[in-house]
Amino acid sequence: QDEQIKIGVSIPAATHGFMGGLNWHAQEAEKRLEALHPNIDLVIVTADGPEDQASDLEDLVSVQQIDALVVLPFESEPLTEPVRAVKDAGVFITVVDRGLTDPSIQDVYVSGNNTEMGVNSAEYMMSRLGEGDNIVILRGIPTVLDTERFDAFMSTIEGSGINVLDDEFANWNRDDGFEVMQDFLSRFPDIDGVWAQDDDITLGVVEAIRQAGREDEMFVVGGAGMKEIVKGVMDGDPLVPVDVLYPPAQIATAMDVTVAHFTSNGPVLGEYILGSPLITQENAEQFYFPDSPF
Amino acid sequence: MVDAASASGSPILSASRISKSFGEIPVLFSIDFDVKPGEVHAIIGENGAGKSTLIKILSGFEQPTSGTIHYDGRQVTLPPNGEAEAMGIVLIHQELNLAEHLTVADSIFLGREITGWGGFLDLKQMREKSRAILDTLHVRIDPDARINTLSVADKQMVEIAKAISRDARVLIMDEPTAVLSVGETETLFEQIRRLQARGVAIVFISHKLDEIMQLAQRVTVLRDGQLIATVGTEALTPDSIAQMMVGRELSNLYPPKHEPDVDAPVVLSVRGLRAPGVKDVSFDLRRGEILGFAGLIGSGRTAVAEAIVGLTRRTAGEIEVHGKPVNFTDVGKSVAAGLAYMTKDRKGRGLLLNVGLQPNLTLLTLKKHIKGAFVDGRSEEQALEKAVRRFDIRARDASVPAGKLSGGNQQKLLLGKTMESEPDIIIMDEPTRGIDVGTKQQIYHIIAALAAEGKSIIVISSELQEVIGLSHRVVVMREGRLAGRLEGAEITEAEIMRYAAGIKQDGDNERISA
Amino acid sequence: MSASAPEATASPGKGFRLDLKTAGPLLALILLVILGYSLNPLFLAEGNVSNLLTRSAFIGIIAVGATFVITAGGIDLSVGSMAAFIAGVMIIVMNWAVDAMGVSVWTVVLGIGCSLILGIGAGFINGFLTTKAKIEAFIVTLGTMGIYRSLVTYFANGGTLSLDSDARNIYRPIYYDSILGVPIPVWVFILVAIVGWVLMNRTAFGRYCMAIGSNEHVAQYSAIKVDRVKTWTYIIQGLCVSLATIIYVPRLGSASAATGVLWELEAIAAVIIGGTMLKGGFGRVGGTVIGALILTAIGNILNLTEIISNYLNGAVQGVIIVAAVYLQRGSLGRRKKAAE
Amino acid sequence: MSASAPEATASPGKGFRLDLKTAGPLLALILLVILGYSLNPLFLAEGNVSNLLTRSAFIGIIAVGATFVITAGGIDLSVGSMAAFIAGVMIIVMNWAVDAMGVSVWTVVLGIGCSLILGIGAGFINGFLTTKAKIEAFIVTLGTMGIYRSLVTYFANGGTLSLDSDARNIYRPIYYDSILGVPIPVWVFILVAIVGWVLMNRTAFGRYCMAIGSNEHVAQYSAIKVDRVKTWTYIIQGLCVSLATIIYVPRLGSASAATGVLWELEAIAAVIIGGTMLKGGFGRVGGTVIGALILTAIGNILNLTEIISNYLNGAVQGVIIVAAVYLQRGSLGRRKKAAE
Ligand SMILES: Nc1ncnc2c1ncn2[C@@H]1O[C@H](COP(=O)(O)OP(=O)(O)OP(=O)(O)O)[C@@H](O)[C@H]1O
Ligand SMILES: Nc1ncnc2c1ncn2[C@@H]1O[C@H](COP(=O)(O)OP(=O)(O)OP(=O)(O)O)[C@@H](O)[C@H]1O
Ligand SMILES: [Mg+2]
Ligand SMILES: [Mg+2]
Repeated sequence: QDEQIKIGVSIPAATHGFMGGLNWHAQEAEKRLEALHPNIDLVIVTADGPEDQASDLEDLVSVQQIDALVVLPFESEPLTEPVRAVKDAGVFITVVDRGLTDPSIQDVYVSGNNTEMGVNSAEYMMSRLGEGDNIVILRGIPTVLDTERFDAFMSTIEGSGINVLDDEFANWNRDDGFEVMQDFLSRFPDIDGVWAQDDDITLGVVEAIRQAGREDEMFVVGGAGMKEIVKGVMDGDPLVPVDVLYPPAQIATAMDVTVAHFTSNGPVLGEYILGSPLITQENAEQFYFPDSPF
Repeated sequence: MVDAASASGSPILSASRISKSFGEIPVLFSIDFDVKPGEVHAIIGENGAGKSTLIKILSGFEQPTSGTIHYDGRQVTLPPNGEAEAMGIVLIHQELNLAEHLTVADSIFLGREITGWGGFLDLKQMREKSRAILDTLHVRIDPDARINTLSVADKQMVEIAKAISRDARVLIMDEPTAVLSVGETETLFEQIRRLQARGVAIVFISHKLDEIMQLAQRVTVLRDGQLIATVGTEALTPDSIAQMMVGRELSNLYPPKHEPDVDAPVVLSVRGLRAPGVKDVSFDLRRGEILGFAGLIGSGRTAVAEAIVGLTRRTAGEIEVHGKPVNFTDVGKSVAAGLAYMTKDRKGRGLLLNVGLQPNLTLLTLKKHIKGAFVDGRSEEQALEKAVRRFDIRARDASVPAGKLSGGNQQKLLLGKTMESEPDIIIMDEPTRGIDVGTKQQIYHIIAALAAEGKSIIVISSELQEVIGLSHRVVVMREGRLAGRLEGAEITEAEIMRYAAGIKQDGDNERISA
Repeated sequence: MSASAPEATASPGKGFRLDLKTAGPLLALILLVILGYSLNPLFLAEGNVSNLLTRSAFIGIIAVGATFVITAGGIDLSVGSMAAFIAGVMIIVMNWAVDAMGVSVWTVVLGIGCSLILGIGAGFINGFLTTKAKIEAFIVTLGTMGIYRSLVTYFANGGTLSLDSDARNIYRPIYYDSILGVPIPVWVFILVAIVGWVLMNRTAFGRYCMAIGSNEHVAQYSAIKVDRVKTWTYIIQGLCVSLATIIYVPRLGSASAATGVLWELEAIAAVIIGGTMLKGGFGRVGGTVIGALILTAIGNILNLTEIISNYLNGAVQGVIIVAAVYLQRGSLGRRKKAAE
Repeated sequence: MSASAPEATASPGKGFRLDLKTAGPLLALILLVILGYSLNPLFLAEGNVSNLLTRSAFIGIIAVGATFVITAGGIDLSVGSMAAFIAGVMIIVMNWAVDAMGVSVWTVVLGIGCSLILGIGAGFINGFLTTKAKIEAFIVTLGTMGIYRSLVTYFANGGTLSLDSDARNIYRPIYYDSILGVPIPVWVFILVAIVGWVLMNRTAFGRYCMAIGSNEHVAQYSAIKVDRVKTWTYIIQGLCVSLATIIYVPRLGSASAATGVLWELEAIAAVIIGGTMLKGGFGRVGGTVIGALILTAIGNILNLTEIISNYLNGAVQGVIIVAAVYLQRGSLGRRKKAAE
């Protein structure tokens, strides 16, 4: 057990809130795990895009000569082959969040659940709204996981009689969230609910609603579990009554599991799907990490 | 002439034992020079002799490698970048030195804007003052016009306006008349005499020896960076100056005119040409003929040439080359048809200032130097060698950027570039702009030889002597039209001026020929 | 030959030329407004117009600064990151002040002061590196762009820096309040535009910028302190970024790695749509303001309509930008161009 | 003083200058290699060097094209989006071909042909709009940048376009195989660099590009078909993007809205680090190649070490880029600059 183990962690760079949280959790986990296991060395690399990440993977193998890889692919399809190449070099593979197109590559899979996130958000909407009520949707960046959330949401509310007035991309960015919501507000005199899908967007949306003075007319459902939003839920903010978890801490879980593969007695394999529970005032406390940047 | 007394005081600006090297290359050797208040002191010398370098040192734009400068009796180190203007030393650069996007008024006051209340620009006053200065120069330039819409000559007038608007105690002018025609030159001289009478010291560079005889009290001659002599003008004749300059006798500036063949075929025929700046121009050019184009600034001579070679769109009229109607849409087509145009704007239109001699020389005719698919460096080098010999281009080495050549050598390079295309018909716009007399003579002989060979040449020139000395026939332009056509003995300065100024018109002349 | 003509024609001539120049972008804006209104009449509703103007203030203010940099022949790619960085530091400083001294108006004043110093400093650094170290502006500002973006990510630990909510309540009005019915950010924008216009067109400094952008040698030979003027353009740019940030922070009360991404492209686009040339020599602050309005209006219009797929927003934006510029250069500007 | 000198000095003089000019970026690259090696000796391991070279091929090939555009005084911001768009269409066409005719080598040939046509076409459009419609290159390519990026998002329905796996197996070797121990992308890069160098330095076309970038008027007066040459530079750029895409697609087998983001900035940075001037008139293909290697090496080195926080990667990158350029301009180039 005294041989040195090097584990590479390849994740997207912290370009927006969720990824920022993910980066933070990864670094926290690195500190924690390295302190705990002197023979484990974790190397975190961040990428600005799929091709950048493919390059990172090559470097982790050829230069860092890793024994295991924890990877959150920027996008599933483009990274399937590069991860396979890592696997072919004899490296233990843990895939996080976005599955590869060929699941046989991975040894461990840890993930949030985009579909469940869409479904839970839709179900909450349906619990508060009914026939003839209007909602608007602010989406992220056109990517597979955005599409998964959106499709799941749409198929769930189908037949409920809730009108989706329009959806626009807000790029998981609070400035865009603010501006798109401003425009929705000037366009639609009657909005009952907003699905913002992401807490960065939610923050912008909330400000736009406040500015328009229409807080009492609608509520917002965000997603991910940003600490400010969770705090608001905890305090009973009527405008953002709930949040749907999509935990950035899943990267830490994945790192834990991967380290366990080398430190525990038996091999660690399989899938670890983290749920996307609804965060409500009752359970908010357990999802609140005041030290996290996210 | 201004009385000698005013020029007999002690010098206001003097340089002693000035030497200058650019890197390893020495260009000035221990020059002594001074200028007194109320005096016009001319500097002459061949192209590349170091005139511009000397006066840049006298105005702070270059620092001498050794030697001292005295101003007002005190030894000084002149501040760089035109800051010496504040001390009263003003320089008109040889190369136009205006920012193309600014307006005329902005340019005239650049660096010493008039500000009014609160430090804001007093645009009205700047405009009015600009107009007043331009008025004294008798030029019709709108102070609000942008520099890039002006002709080269107008730009030069703006430069002059800019310089005389400053309160100069020493005014240094580097070939201010190179692009000016007789009229403009005369107004410039009036202004110079006026300033002189006010006690301004003037340093004047020109290759036009008669101008120097007219204006200067003393002349300093430079050759290859050496001071040859400083002498009073009264002791000189143009011939003796020329001899000091070139170091040899300069008889026959103009080659003898061979008898034009009246039956020679017309190689270029222009009928009813209309284009930007051109209103209804018709003329013929015969084989072996030298046709002079005279006229005042902005009379449209350049505009005619540019319309013919396809640089501007013509709106009406026919052009025939060798009897075949042509419509050149770009310069390439006209060059291919054997018709080349040499621009007068060597800096803005003629040469790439940041590259060496070779690429400049062959830019117009690069196709000739293609072997297979590639540019044949050898063949380019040979072309350069030939051009250097033929036009006496003097440069430190072939890699010197064209912008660093002396003004005259730039002009020779441009001439070489145009002649590279071996045209049958050549339109030369101010071909000897800034060229020293020695080389001028060579160029005139080249032009005459070309004509004798059967080439046809249009010479656009503001130097009347040149037009008269070279041309078989002369046309005079005025406000975009042909005002007159002169032949043989009619070709005199007075006659040309009468047409150019509009005192006489084409119709007044009984012998209207095509 | 005499100069009698100019007096008669100069003044109207100038007026006319000025009109024509501003007419290009203005025409494009008017067509865009007509388009917006015909797609959705709400486009001209008071609320939307006010939103639109307020929104355009950020890019507009930054673009006014960029007009100076570009006119003097430079370029600044760092503005977006600089805004994020300044916003981040402002928030950190204000939060620290709240901890140390409690909340008061002075907290906000401190933040604003801090922002101004940073903006001027960052501008100075860009200017210094381009003029004194003689490194191309493109490279310098590409470098500082990366540096500021990294620093704000680092300060925020990859997440978001959020302003203390009490401080925010004091600060909020600067974005959300109106004076005489006009939102404060719009006032700031108007002010910056006027000052910028005056500086560009009515002071020697503006002339120097144009001269330098047009021909640096000429400027230098006219005893203009080229390096100093160029450095000042970057400082003005920094100051504008700082002002934009001061009204940006109260809007959402936060800064993160995502703040100000691509603002540099938008700002440069606004400048060029407005008729300033990328190569320098020719600056139009008025045009820049219109350019910023055009860019903001395009985004707004796209949000107000459902005709086209969301995926194609970027394409529509691209087509409109090109068309807007074509409109002014292609038709009206053709002759002017040819003459140049 | 006379011109007898040229014959004697021209050739060596020219050779020497060339050395000095390439020396700047080369020196920066060498220092970077030393830095990389000292941080981790594996930096120079065969596998890493081969990875690094292969990776630099994309940006390198695109940057060679950009060298022509920039030399002729233009700019192309659309290259990254264009790459994504071409990759997307290639994948769609190849997938369709697989459905229609089954998998064979011809599938890939079809895809490649399609890519070449698109690249040339896209380049032509950029060139046409800048030269004939007289719209600034910055605006044209900003517009097409948005358009291509949107189109690929639209084609992919917001997701990813993936190449059929059988087709991919046939195509794969183009990225992953080696010839004589050198990866195929590196061969392509070498080839493009050589052709580019010859085109720039040994043909009339290259000379024309420099002339146009240096002074468009002089070029026009020298019988150069300015519009045509400029359009060709954009076509060459499009062709280079197409070639880069042809070796990119087999690497990841997919295209999405995220493909090629910011490649334009990297390509322009490589060109400028290599010593070409953003204002045009002066092109150095050799320098561009070194510039691309420098940029790739920086990213690689950052992956080799854990000394600094990941959040600060961008800052380190920025500092190194500025320092690399300073190294060549600041010290070696100072005298040249000052003299100009
Ligand atoms: N900045 C410079 N760097 C290198 N050499 C230079 C520079 N300026 C001038 N020279 C050289 O110095 C010499 C003298 O040039 P100068 O311009 O003084 O000549 P000139 O007498 O004014 O000639 P012209 O009549 O042609 O204008 C020339 O050989 C020229 O190439
Ligand atoms: N492309 C153009 N469009 C509009 N006007 C033009 C154009 N070219 C020339 N002009 C105008 O035509 C007139 C003739 O100018 P041109 O330069 O041909 O005169 P020139 O006789 O060659 O005089 P100079 O001695 O100044 O060169 C000028 O008033 C000029 O402004
Ligand atoms: Mg001279
Ligand atoms: Mg929509």
